Formats: sequence, structure tokens, C-alpha cells
Amino acid sequence: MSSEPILRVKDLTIDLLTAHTVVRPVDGVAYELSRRETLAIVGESGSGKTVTCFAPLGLMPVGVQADISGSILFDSRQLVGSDNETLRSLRGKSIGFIFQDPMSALNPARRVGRQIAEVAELHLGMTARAAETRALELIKMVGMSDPEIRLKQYPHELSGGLRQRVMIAIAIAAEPTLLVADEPTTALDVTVQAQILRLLKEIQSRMDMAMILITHDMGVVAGAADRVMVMYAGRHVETGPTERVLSQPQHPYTMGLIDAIPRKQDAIGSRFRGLPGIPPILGAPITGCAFMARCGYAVDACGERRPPFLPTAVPGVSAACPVLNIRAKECA
Amino acid sequence: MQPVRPLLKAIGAFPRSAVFTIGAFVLLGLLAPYIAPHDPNAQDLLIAGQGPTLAHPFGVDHLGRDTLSRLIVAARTSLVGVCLVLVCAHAIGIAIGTIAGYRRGWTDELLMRIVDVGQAIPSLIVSLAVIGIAGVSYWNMILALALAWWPGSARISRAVAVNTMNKPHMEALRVLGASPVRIYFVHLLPTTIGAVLVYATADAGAVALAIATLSFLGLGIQPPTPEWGQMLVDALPYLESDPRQVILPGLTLTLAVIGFNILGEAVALNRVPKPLTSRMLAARRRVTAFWAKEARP
Amino acid sequence: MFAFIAKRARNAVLLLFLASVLCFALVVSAPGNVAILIAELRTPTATKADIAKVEEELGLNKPLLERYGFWLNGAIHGDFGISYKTGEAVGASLKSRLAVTATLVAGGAVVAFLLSLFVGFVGALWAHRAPDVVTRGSALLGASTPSFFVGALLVYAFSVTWHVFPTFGFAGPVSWVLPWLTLGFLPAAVLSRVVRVGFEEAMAKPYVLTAMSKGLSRTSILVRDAIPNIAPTYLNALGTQIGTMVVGAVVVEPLFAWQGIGDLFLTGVRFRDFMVVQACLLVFITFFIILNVVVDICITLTDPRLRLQRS
Amino acid sequence: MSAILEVEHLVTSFPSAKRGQTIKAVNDVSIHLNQGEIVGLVGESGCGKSTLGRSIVGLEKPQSGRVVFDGVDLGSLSGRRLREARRAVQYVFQDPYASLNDRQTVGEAINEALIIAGLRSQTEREGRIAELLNQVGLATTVRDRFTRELSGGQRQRIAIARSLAVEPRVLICDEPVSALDLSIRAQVMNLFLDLREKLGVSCLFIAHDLALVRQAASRVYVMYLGKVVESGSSEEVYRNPSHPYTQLLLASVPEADPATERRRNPPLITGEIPSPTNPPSGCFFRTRCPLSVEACAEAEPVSQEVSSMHKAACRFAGGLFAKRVSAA
Repeated sequence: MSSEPILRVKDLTIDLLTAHTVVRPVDGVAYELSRRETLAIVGESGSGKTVTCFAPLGLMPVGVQADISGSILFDSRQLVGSDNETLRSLRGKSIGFIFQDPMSALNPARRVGRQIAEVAELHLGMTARAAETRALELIKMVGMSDPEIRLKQYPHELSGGLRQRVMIAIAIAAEPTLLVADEPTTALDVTVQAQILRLLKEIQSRMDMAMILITHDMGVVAGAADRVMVMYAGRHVETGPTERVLSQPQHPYTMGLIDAIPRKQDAIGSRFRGLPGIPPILGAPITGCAFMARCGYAVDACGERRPPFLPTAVPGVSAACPVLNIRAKECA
Repeated sequence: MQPVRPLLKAIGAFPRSAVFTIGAFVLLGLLAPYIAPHDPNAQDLLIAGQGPTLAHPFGVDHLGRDTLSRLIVAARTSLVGVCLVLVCAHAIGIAIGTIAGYRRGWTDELLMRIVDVGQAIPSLIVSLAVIGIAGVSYWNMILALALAWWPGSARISRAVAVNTMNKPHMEALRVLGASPVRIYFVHLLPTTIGAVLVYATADAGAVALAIATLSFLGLGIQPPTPEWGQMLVDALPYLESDPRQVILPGLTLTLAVIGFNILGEAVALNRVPKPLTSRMLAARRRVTAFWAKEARP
Repeated sequence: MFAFIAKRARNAVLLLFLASVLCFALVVSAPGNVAILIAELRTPTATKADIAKVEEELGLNKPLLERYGFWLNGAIHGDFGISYKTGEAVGASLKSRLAVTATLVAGGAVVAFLLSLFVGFVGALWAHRAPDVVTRGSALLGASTPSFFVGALLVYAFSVTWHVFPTFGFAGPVSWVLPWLTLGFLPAAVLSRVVRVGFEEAMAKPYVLTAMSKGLSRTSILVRDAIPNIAPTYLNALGTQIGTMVVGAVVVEPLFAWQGIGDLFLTGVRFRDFMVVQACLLVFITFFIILNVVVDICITLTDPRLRLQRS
Repeated sequence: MSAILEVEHLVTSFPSAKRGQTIKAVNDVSIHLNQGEIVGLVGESGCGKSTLGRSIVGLEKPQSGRVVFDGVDLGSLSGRRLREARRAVQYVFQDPYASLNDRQTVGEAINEALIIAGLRSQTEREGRIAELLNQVGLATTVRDRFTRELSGGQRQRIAIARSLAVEPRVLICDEPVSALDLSIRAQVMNLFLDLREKLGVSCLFIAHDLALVRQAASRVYVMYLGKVVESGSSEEVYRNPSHPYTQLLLASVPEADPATERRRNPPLITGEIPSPTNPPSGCFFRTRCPLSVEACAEAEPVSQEVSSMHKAACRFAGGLFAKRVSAA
């Protein structure tokens, strides 16, 4: 992964304005993604993990205005401040998207074949007939049986797993260089989840894609991601290679999150480990460390200013924790 | 109190223009006898067909009656008629709809089939048929329109009732062992009435149009009681010489109805998000600008 | 699909039967003795003997079931009895007036269909911008204006002031324009709002986000994704509006002095001419039932979920 | 230990979207719950686990079978007596945002439950509300807040407090933490453990999260397509799963440890749950089962005893299973 990163995000801040409120779900996030790499963005609901990926590409529902600042370089093109047409030309062609709920993400009134084929028509300049053939190929590629029949079916005639396969086929139809998968397995059953994750990995290596995997499930992270970025209250609190972050978490929030997962060694009937308190309600940016109120290690300095994001003692792992920083300084 | 609260809350969320027009219509109807400058039925053939004067700002009709006073008093006729029709129709509709939605099963099937038939036939046909059989009179008109309107109310009430009954908080009450009386009267009925009240208000325009149409056809409000539709049909023979007397009642009626229709559109689009207006954007951006300033020091 | 259509047709026949019972019952249960009414119409000083004669003539003294059978048999063969008022055969007047009403409603339906789609699409394409504000405002105004007022305004503008179209009469296409516009205007406004609201709702659905993620433009999303989803709703509303237009004929025909079924029905209602009311009602309800079946079939054809459920 | 709740041969079906067909969501299920016990009920979506829970508390009407509470067949009661008997079995809903009325304050919601329970004196009710809030770990100051102002975790606690108002002996918990944030799930899970300890309440814990159930429940039932395929102590079932479905289900759960997760090569179940409208003949799992043989299509498998209290509905369960695997 020595080459120039395909995606370089710096100081990304997003304010969402709606008819009723204004919130800042993404507050100064920075990360990089190399070609062929999988980055998992992990966080609870409301941590800003989805908005981070979707808002900069203009994918926000009606009634939500996203004000974006910072810098996002995708393939050395600046996305922040780009006009709608530029973003539109990237969507589908260079960046594919997979959504959480394949039932609502597919159009119920159109045949799945058409929904896949139109991507090929639009981005690969194919005729309707050629695109139909391409759709058939894609349906085979995502491992659906009876591809000819599937093309003619409507989403409600398919099971949840098959719908998600259709969604994947749509996302990869124009062979994008980056795939953004938002909780691709959350709406699915655990047995199907394993199939879909395996398919995603397979397609990623076959097509040489980079992938951003948005999830809250550490199990999914462990199996699929090269690197992981943990988000809390709109900020990235820890990033690093998956195996290191998961086995030696540095930030107290990551530690708590990983510790909270029930383990095989836990005695039956024993108490559950978790974090105290509740996540902050989104709104105005928080001064100091957002996790301070729930943190067991907090000191007075935590509340003073936003903790800088610095390398930790573990190679490749960075975290934004004042206590860690102080400790690191003392060691040095 | 419970059904009124959501209505008040909804009124707060209504488009200003709708609240204003409907409010004006209701006020005009309530205060009509006190603000009408002349007796609406006082004839003065000497000035018949005269144009606007200081005494008669909107002129007088072919019998010399003051048009402004007649327009104002007609608002009351319309308001009372609309209210009577809506109260009768929704009393039947809500009763049937909530019973169907609460009981479900065959009761629901049977009641909704009847409603289906009632809804398949346009409301004006139903009213015309009833009047055709029962004869022309004020109460026959009210009865006819109520008969035409209750199936719609029953359909909506049933949808609301079914939706409410399926809500986990209602299921929780059932699991807690709440009696059917408590579930129906304390929770289901007030919730349904509250939701249907909004629809009823939005529907009032259609009822006002129907009353005017029946009166236009000579089957509703009878002279000399002033009513917009009937004023219009009265003036129609003089369309060429005095179009004002045709246009004024028509325009007033349209104005009265338009408020309800704005409301109806707002209700239909209630749950659909809209793009932010520039004013809203500016207000929200003031907040974020404040954040940026706060974060700097 | 065939099974579904057959089933709907069977239901329709059942409904028709119910409707006929209803029409018959309405007149039977009408307040006041019909025989006295008619006898007094003929001679204001009707005696008991006169009334008995009328009863004998109309078969009013026979048992109900027999009267219903007699009436239904006649209705099926186009015999709806004699008008109390004019003494003409109701069936014959219906037949002669059918073409007038059909012309009116068909023209009005075309006006409503074209106008509503045009206005709705303009609003959707330029959503929340000037063209949308204008079309929405006009639609709102249109849906709030009663057809008799629209008719009066059109007559005043085009006949009285500019002398473009004749004021009344049923004489060739030129005389049809104003009645068509009068009848189609309000339904067009209502339907255009159905289109506009439908687009608004469809464009807020999650699948639109998917379509955006494919890189489709807003216009393509409107055409490819939104239209298939609002077609069933629109067809349903169109059916309802065509039904309403048949009733609208009652208002529009007298306004332009057209001798249609609406005009006949209105006269019947005014003079409580039960035979005419009964016959017109039966014709109207038959039309509504057929319309409903057609609309239902169209909706099933356009909505894949219903198609699956019903096939 | 005596069973406080017994479900015998319960069948609950729904009309299918296609006319004239029915879905047997719960298909001849028998389970029991002992006094003071937490029992898990796991399975994938559509396996009928929620319908089973809803049928027990009367939110769905079963076609046949019996629900026996404390020795009384609930089917033999009706009207007020049924409502009173049912009150002892309460239900905790998945979505705490929907299970409370937005227009009520916390106090009003619990107060109503107390009125339903027949507590007549207002002062007694006031005291009881404070006690209940305390029991679920909330400050009494939340009493006058509207439920809509509270967070998911707080709302779920209030829903539990409301259930406790009628002094239940059994709680049916339908995915009670899956709508909550990851970091606060443990808080609510621990509340259930506390309630069992302090009040002796039994819990039927319905969930798709296998790890959560393993830690909380002493026994577990595994459902597939409306049937219980395996049951036994959590210890046994998780250590020695004996139905091929349970095995594959457990193997599908990814682990949070990258080292083991990368090495792990789970045997994938092919395909997805068949439509419950038209389930396969014989063993319902045979269409996805790596071990299925022709005989599986012929007859429904009989429940085999793997060890005492541990049963699996598979012809290869127990001793035969190992043979079959080694042969394959």
C-alpha cells in the first residue's frame, strides 16, 4: 500500500441543516484509504459514520442540507466544493454505494434487471440490449441462481439476501474504484450475513476496488477490514490496522466498546460489561473530549480543548485522547 | 382535552395562508349579523342593478338587495351547513370506523364492504338521489350530504384506528390487562377523533362546494336565505349587463374554499420532507457560524 | 390474471344486482304516496277513484317482489317506464340523450387528463421553483372553484366579451369547447395535485437515494423511478374524477342548455319524477361499477405487487 | 424446579399475502419456563420467535395448543378473568420509542398501569411509582418528563417499570436491546439479571444475538421456520450444538478477534430460509442442510435426546451425527 492513496480526507466537518434543527454529525474527521484497501468505519448510531461518507457525494435525502468544509481528495480530485454535476459523474461510475436496507433501497415498481442495466447504460455507454447482457453477467457474478429469471423479477419477489446481492450488482456495474458499503449486512440474518461478506471480499479482490465498510459490528470488522477507524460523537477517536486496534485498543472508548462484546469465556449468568452513561445528543460541537463524561480515566485537562489526534505507543495506531497523549509525553 | 391538543398543535403547523383564510371565513360566519351593513333581504327596486356606491360598496342585485350584506350573511349559511354536515358525517363515520378497526375480523369486513359501495358512488349523486326522493328542504340537504360524506370518514377513521391498535404502546396496554372500555374510550376514540378532526377541517372546503352546487341547482338553500351558489344562479340571467353580481359570490366562495384546500395539501404532504427555504437556511447557518466563533478562542 | 378479471366481473354483476334493489327500494320507500302525487299532477282535485286508477295503471297495488321483477325485466330491455311529469318513455329519452352526455364526459376527461399531466410534470420538473409555484397556485385555485362558476366565467369571457364560442347549444365541435373546459377544469386541478404530491412523495423515498448513487440525473429519476410508482395512484384518482365528471354533467348540461342525461336527472330530481330519478340512478351506478372494474384492472396491471397478489 | 409457564403444541398461523394461503409462523411448539429462570429463544428473522412470544401474551390468537400459567390453562378463561391471569406474564417490546405513548409523561404511563392493576389510592400509587423507577435504576425526577424527551435506554427502563407495575412473574422480552446503542445494551441486560435476582421474575429472552443469549440464559431454544429444532442448557447447546442448523448458525457469527476470525473458515449455509407458506416436506431444514439424505424429505425428524435435557430434532443428532460427519 505504498501508492498514492485513492482517498484522502482532511479536517472534514459537516453540518446538517433541516427544517427543525441543525447538527454537526461530522466534526473534523481525517482519514486515508489506499487502493485495494478495506477501511472499516465503526461507531454507534449517531456517531456520524454514515454522513461522513454520503454527504460529501451529494447523497442526502430531500429536506437535509449538508454544509461541508475541509478537504476530500478522491483520485487527486477535490470533492469539497465541487458542483453537483461533477459529483454526479463520479457516483456510480467511480464510486459505488451499497445501502443498509436492500428492501427500501430498490425500486419496488421496476424489474431488478432494469435497475442494474441502467447503470451500465449510463456509465459504460451501452445500448439497452448490451446493458441487459451486462446485467445478466453481473447477476451471475453476485452468485444468484437462475439469473435469467431473476432479471425479470421485482424486488418484493426476492429474499433479503438476494436483494442485497442485486444492490451489490448495481454498485459494481460500472466497475468503480471505490465501494462504499453502509451496514451491508445489518438488515440480514446471520447466516446470510456470512455469505454477503464473503461475496463482497471476493468481488473486491477481483475488481481491485478499495472499500469503505460502515458498520457497528466488531465481528464484521475483524473478518473484513484491513484498517479501522472508530468514531464517537462525530469525531474519529482511533484509527489503525484492524488486528492491532481490536487486540490492543488505545482509546478508552474503543476499549470499552470491545470489552462490551460478550465472550465465550464469560460465565453463563454473569453480568454484562458495558459503558456507563449515554452517548451525547448531537448538536453543537463539544469542547474538550466528547467521551469525557463517560470515561473512567478522565482528568481535568480532558475538558479544556479538543484532544489532538496523535500516534500512540502501538505502531500504526493513532488516537485522540488527552490522557494517552500526556502519558506518551511523559514516556518521551 | 385529548383530541383538541393535537388539533391545536396541527393548527400551529398549518400554512399561515390557510389559517388566515379559514379564520376569516369562520369569523365572518360567526359575526355575520353584526357586521352586515344592511338587511340582506331588504329590497329596493328603485336602485336595482346599481353599481358600487358608498352605501353599497359592492352594488346591489336585480332586486336592489345589498350585495355586500348578502355575501357576508351567506358565509354564515355556508359555515352552519358545513359544520352540520361534517358533524353528522363524522359522528357516523368515526363510530363505524373505530368499531371496525377495534373489532377487526368479520365486523370489519362487513362494515368496510358497505363503505366501499358508499365510496364507489360520487357524493353528489348520493345527495341528488336522496333529495330527489325526499324532496327539497334544508334538512334534507344536510342529511343528503352527511349520507354522501360518512363513508370517507369511516375509511379514514378505520385506518387511524387500525394503525393505533397496532402501535406497541396500545399492545402494551392490552398485555397489562386494560379493559376494552379503557382501551376504546380512553385511548382509541380520542386518538382517532384527534386525527380525523384535521382531515375533517381539510374536507370542509369540499362540503362548502357541494352546498353551493346544490343551491346553484336549486336543490339546497332556498331563497330568500342568501347563499353564494344561489346568489350566483340568481344573477346568471343578467350576466351580460351586470357580471359583477355573478363574479362576486363565485369569488367569495372560491376564497372560502381555497383556505381549506391549502390545508388539505399541507396535510397530504405533512410527512414528506421539503427542501429548505433560503430563510430557513440562513437561520440555521447563523447557528453554525456561532459555533465556529465559539470554537476559535 | 384472467381469474382475477373474471372474479371482478362476477363481483360487478352482484353489485349491479344490489344497486338495482337499492334504486327500486329508494323509490318504494319514498315519503308520500306516489299515486296521490301523480293523480294530483293530472287533476289538482283528484278523488279517491282517480288515485285508485293511477295505482291500477302503474301496478302499484301488486306485491313488492312482483313489482321489482316487472321493473327489472323492463330495465334490462331498456324500458324504464313512463315519466310522471312529461308522460314520455324514460328509456327513449335516455337513449336519445346518451350521446350528448358521452360527448361531454369524454371531452372533459381528455381535458382533465392532458391538463393534469402537463401541469403536474411542469411542477415536478421545476420543483420548488417559479414554474412549480405558478402551476401549484393555479391548481389550488382550480380545485377551489366550483364548475358552475368556471362555466359562468368562461361564458362571460369567450362568448359575451370576445364572441369566440357560442354561449349554449350542442352544435358541432366549436360549441363543445366551453362545456369541456368547464367540466374538465376542476378534475384537472385535482389530478394535477395528485401528480405533484405523488412526485413529491416518490422523490423522498429511499430508492431515490439509490438512483442518485447510480449517478442518474434528477430528470431521469423522475421519469424512470417515480413514474412507475405513482401510476397506480394516478389511475385510481383518474377513475374517481371521471366518476365525478358524470355527476358534473348535472351542473354543466343545464348551464349550456345541453339535453343530456345530467339535465334529465336534474329535472327528475327537481320535480320528484321518481321514474326518471330511478332510471338515471341505475344508469349512473352501472357506469360507476364498470368504471371501477376497469380502473381496478388497470391498477393491477401497473402495480407489480398487486399483480403478484392477485394472479 | 416447577414450570411456571408451559406452552404445549402451540400453532399460530397468519393469512398469507397471496389469497387463500396461510403461513404457520409457529408450528407445533412446546416450551416451558421455570420459576426464576432466564431462557433464551434464538433464531433468524421469520423463524416465528416473536410470534411465539406474542401468542403467549395474547397479542396473537393461536390456532391450537395450550398456554398454561402456574397450572392454569389460559385457554379455559375469558373476559376479565383471562385479563387478570394474563397480567402475570408481561411483554417487553423491541422498540422503546414505539412502546410508550408519546403524549404521556413517565408518571402518567406507570400510573395508568397501576390503575389497571387495581391500585385505587392515589397516594399509594405515587409511592409505588417512585419505588418502580428506583427498581429500574432511574431517578424519581424523570416522573414529570414526557417519554419522548428521553433516550432509548431510559425509555426501555420505563417500559420495564410499567410492566413491573402489575407485578408480573414472567417477562417475555422480545429483542429488548437490539434497538439500543451498543454501549448501553449491557446496562439494560444487567437490569434483567437484577430483576430476576431481586424479584424472582422469570424471563423468556427472544433474540437473534447468540452471544447475548448465551451469557444471559441458563437454557436455550433454537427455532427454525416455526419449529424448535434444538433445546438444552446454554452450556450444552453452545458447546456441543447437535442440530446442523444450530451448528451452522453458531459458526456464522463472526468473532471480534481478527486473529481467530481470519483463520476461521466457517462452513456457509447455502441459500436462505424457505418461504413459510410452502415449507419443504419432512425436515424443514433439509434444503439447506449439508447432511441431508433422501430420508429427510420423507418424515419429520423426531426429537432425539443428545444428553439429559438436551434435545435436537435431527435424525443425525447424538451419536449418529458424529458418524455422518466423519463419513462426509
